[in-house]
Amino acid sequence: MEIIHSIRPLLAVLVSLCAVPLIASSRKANIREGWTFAAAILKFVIIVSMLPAVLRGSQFTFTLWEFLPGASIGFKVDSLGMLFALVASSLWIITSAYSVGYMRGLKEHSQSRYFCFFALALSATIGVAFSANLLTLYLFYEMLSLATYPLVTHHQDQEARQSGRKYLTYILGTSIGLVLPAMLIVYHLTGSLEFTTHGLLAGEVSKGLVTLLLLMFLFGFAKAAIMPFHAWLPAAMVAPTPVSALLHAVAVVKVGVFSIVRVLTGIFGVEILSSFHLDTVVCYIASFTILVGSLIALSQDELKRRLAFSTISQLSYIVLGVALLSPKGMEGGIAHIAMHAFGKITLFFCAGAIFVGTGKKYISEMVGIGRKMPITMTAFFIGALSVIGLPPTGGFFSKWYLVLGTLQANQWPMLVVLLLSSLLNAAYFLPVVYKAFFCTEQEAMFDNIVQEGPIWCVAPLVLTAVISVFLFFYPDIFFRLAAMAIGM
Amino acid sequence: MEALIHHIVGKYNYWLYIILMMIGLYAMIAKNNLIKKLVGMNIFQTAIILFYVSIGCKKGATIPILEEHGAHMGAHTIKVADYINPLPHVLMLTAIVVSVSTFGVALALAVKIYQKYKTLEEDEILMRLREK
Amino acid sequence: MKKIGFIIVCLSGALLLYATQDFPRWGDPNSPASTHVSPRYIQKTLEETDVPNAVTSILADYRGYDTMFETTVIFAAGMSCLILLRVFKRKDEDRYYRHISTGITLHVKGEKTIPDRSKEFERIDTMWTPYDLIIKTVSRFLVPFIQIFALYVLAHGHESPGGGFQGGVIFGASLIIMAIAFDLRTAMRRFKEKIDGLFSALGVFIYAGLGALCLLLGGNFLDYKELATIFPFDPIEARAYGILGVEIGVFIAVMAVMVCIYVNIASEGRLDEGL
Amino acid sequence: MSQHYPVLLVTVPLLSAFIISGLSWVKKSLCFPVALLALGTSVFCAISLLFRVLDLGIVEYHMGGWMPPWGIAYRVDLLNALVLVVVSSVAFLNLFATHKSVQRDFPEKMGIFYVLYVLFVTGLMGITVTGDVFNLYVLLEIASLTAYALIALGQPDSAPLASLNYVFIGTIGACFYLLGIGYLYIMTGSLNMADIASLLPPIYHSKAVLVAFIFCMVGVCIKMAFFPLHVWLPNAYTFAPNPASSVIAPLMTKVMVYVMIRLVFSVFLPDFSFHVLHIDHAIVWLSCLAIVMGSLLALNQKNIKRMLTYIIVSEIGYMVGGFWLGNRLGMSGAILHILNDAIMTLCLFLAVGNIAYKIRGLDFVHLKGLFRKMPITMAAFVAAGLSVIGVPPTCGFFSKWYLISGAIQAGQYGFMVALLFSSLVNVVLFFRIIEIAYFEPMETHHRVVAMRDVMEEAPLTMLVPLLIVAVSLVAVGIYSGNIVTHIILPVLPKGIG
Repeated sequence: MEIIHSIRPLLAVLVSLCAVPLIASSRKANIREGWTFAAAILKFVIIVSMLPAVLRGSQFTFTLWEFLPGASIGFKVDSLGMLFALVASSLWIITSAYSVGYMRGLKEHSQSRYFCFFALALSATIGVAFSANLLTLYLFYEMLSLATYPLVTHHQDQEARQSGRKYLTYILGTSIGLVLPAMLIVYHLTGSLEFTTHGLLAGEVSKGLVTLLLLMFLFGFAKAAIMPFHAWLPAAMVAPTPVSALLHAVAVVKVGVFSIVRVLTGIFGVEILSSFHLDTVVCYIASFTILVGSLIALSQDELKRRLAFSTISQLSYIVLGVALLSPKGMEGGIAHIAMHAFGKITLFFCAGAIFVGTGKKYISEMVGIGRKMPITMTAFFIGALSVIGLPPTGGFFSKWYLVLGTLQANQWPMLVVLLLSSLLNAAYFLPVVYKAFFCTEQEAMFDNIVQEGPIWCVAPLVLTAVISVFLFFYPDIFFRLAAMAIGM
Repeated sequence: MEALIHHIVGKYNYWLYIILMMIGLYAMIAKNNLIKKLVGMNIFQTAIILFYVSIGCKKGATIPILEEHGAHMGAHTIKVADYINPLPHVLMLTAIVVSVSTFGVALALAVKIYQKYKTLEEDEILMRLREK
Repeated sequence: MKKIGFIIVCLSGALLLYATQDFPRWGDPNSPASTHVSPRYIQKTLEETDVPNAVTSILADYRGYDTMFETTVIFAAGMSCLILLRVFKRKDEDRYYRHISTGITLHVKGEKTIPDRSKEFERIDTMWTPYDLIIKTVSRFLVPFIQIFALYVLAHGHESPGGGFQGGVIFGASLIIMAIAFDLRTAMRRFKEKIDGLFSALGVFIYAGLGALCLLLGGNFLDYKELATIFPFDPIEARAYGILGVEIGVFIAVMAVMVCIYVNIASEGRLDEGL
Repeated sequence: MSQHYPVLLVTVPLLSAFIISGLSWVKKSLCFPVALLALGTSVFCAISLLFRVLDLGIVEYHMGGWMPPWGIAYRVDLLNALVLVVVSSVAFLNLFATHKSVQRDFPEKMGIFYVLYVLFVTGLMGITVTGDVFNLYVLLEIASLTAYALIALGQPDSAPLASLNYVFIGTIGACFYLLGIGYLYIMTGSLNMADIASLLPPIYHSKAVLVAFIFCMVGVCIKMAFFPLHVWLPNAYTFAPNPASSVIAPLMTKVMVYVMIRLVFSVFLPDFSFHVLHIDHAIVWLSCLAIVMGSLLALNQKNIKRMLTYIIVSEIGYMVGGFWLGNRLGMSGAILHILNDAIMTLCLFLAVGNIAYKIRGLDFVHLKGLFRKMPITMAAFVAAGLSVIGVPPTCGFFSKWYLISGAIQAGQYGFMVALLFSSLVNVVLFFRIIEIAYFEPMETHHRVVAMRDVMEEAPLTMLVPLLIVAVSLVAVGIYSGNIVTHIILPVLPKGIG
């Protein structure tokens, strides 16, 4: 394996950070958004420029600052990080376009602040993706928590205030209360925080301590929304939809899951988990979240909340996949980061477009909306298929691998969980689509005139829907990265 | 018993200063009137001064001012045991000054408080503050 | 509070008493305090500083640095009283004046005033009118003697108990006597507030400045023997003169600060009347 | 001149205080420049001294040329040098930052205010640099006396009483310390720290030394407001005028923590403090209590400045507890936190000073809409808040890192839990304020009309120092590894594991 020392990972993180003052100081809206796009595209280009080398099996590393021996601010681009960064940065470009449409469409206030913190949040996301050790990861994790607070509470009304409070309580409470001590205990035990291929704790500690640390990390990264630390995610849906779309379907929640994956593989290591049978523990925790999340989603009437609970359950797929410790399962879990991202962001974009176009938030008010917004609802259908895991969408493959993984790991109960959850997914998504298109004239709540949302809103969601379909035919790149990430 | 008496008599200076200190400290903590507290503070500080000065004492020695004729005879003829220890006196000169200064500032504060509330009873002032 | 106070007091008293068991007996010439550091002061004070009074030599030389800060403490106390109490804006209050030739008292209300330096009227205190011939006369006689004695105590600090602090306090007391026996305004006319403020700063400045001068002359801070390079003394004598110099500084500072604290507290910062 | 740095950094401000005092009668406008110049010189001397100590090792300075233990000696190792840099820079920055509000609040007494200010700083620096226990007492009194006066200048209703209470409790503290060193003197006959340290080991088991230790420590604990001896602090700091509280709050307690460390390291020696006495566990538990109670009391406050004062109480618990963990990590954390907490507190109090300069009243209800009104000040406030919470890469995170590591190493999980608890409470404390400042004016639902023109920031002379401090929060955080390895670890005595 080739190690390349390069400043590129740092640049990828810094691009959007440097854009913040530019965005803040721009007086005109067009210039401001121009900077956003410039930063987004530049970030994407930098990340893509590292892709070929990563696919060849190389790693980019860059140590910014050695704070203590073994604890530094350092970056490492490996296949896992690459996969996540690729997803996040590509979707940022699309979301930026969508944001423009959404924010202008609703004439929101404080748009400069919105774009600034969005850029800041993306810096933190890429920082997490590229972090070489737990300290760096923690740093960017916290940065992300704080940068998203103004976004979540963008409306600055009473509801936003309550949600913001909940958001911080869960996210900061767990990261300070659980991750920080766990990290320090790890450092105390091993004298290092670097992610290693075989796990840092290998052969160091007793079972009780490992279990404790595992639980601290698992629940401490509350961004992964593993129950019972999931309640912030539905609450955070008060944010403007682009925020929910990119951050609460992709960046923030995936950062949580990504952190768990990193810690499971890089700190604990596969050997230690399987030898202590901790994989099963994690599997059961994850499958509980999967099922309960799906069940709650069934009962939600507000579209964004339903999507949020869907996200909660889908996130645990990834955790489950990795915790299966079987190659196929892990591959599927990691690839699911990407597949779910494209599917779910499409769904959120649709929800936002509906809100911009009609002002409707509740599913019960959306009967017959397919006639008014056919493109949007078609995209919604594709997104839903991808999340359920049906062809012809990318989601099919990741779920397929997960199922294979359960078989490989001989975890039959998990197979049942996966299948059951897929059924539930179908049960909460398909009726929405069905009601949108197939309803009697009496039931329909909308006129039979096609009236889509603004072009800035529709184009992005079409694009993500197309990508979801595209990924069915060409899923190679993500699966190759995922396969490399688990060392195959 | 005899040992105790021996102890008390031999070290009565310490007993005295400790009793004095306790009186002062008690007044500072328990008295309600600010001026009484201030007086307690002064007693407390004086007790410490007494303690230090009594450290410097030597039986049968005189004040540490060398007699003129000793000046010409050189150091070796000066018997240390003839003069009491000057260092605690110097230290206490400082402590006296400090206690006077503290007292001055505290009095100024008391005057200010009196200007405002026309009383120096702490509970009355606190009651007045609470009413606001 | 009383009970808690009592417990705290008893506890600390008991603790202190407990420790006395290990102490040397009172007046023991062989105690560590009397044998470790202090003998050198007694033995070497003449030899090293040419000052027979060991207390003075320690105060102003061996541990002169402490004394500098001690004077600074006084200075700080003076400044604190000044800043806390002094009111620069004149409040409109009632004033009383006495017509000197007839003895009639005038009560002037509000803003109207008769100039304080008027030939015909003199201002008198509102609450209390000090007009006691005996006290006035006695203190008028006494004050110069007190002041001379203060200077003596200062100058003789090398040879006998005394020094800057003691002298300064006595001198300050003479001014305070004036303020009590006559009234505050009379004293303040003799010794203006501005002068007082400048003096208190000047006194400590002399001390610290002398120390800094030694530093500029190449020695350590307060190393008076360096004074020998610019004054016609030998280094040992230089120490004695250095001590005298700082004692004068202390004298001025203490005197000025005493007056400052007194007048501010007595008049609640208005410097016009009050005990 | 370089060998005179230790004395210059104390005496230059001292001399300047007298000059300022004189000028205050003659030409008021010159007071501020002189004070600035003097403290600037101190900063320069302190930094040069730090580098000198890094190069040459311990620097000694003998006053009047007398050798210790007869004369007074300054003894500067890396620990004092570090604290000196902190003290002088904080004082310098704050002097610069608060000039405008001093000018506004004390137009006539500005000169004397600066005299007291400079003397206060002189006192603190003297405490830090000295190697003589009695000299420390005298300077402690200078610092305290000036602090009493400065505090009493605040809010006219309550400040004098708060200050008088501080006088009483502070005097008890100082007198206890004086008693403690009296007991040491009676047992050893010396006042020089190094000399006492060399004389003490044979009499470690004497009762008098034990009592001396207790009284010194209790005295210092009163002065540093260690829970439950903190009662004077909240009132005194809340009612103090802002220009004074923003120098007293960051420095006074921190310097007293330094004194505690110095007493343990250089007078009683760690051997006595940790091995002869077995009080380290008890003190760590007390600090846990201090941390928890400080945090809880802070939660109970409705005034931003008062809340900050209780945060100080809990931060004192961090430092004391960290130090008494008795291992290198914990001690490094405690010493690092002296630096970090000084910066954080300065930043918070400066921000509060800026707010108070524009808005009358610091109760929570007054803070509505501050993010729009004073965005830069609030940004700095948030930065400092994050540092208090312990979010990387601010400096607060790194000291917490060391403290928690130390707690883990020492097996003191109670202390770790207390630290985490206080971090969580700090989250609540700061985000409560942020919420008020961010949400409050937005009472209507959704799209609110932009209110661009209401921005009303503090003057630039107040903002620039604040921003410098806010940036240094991060800068110190980034360099804290270097600070620990090059400055703090070499100070720790050999015997500590």
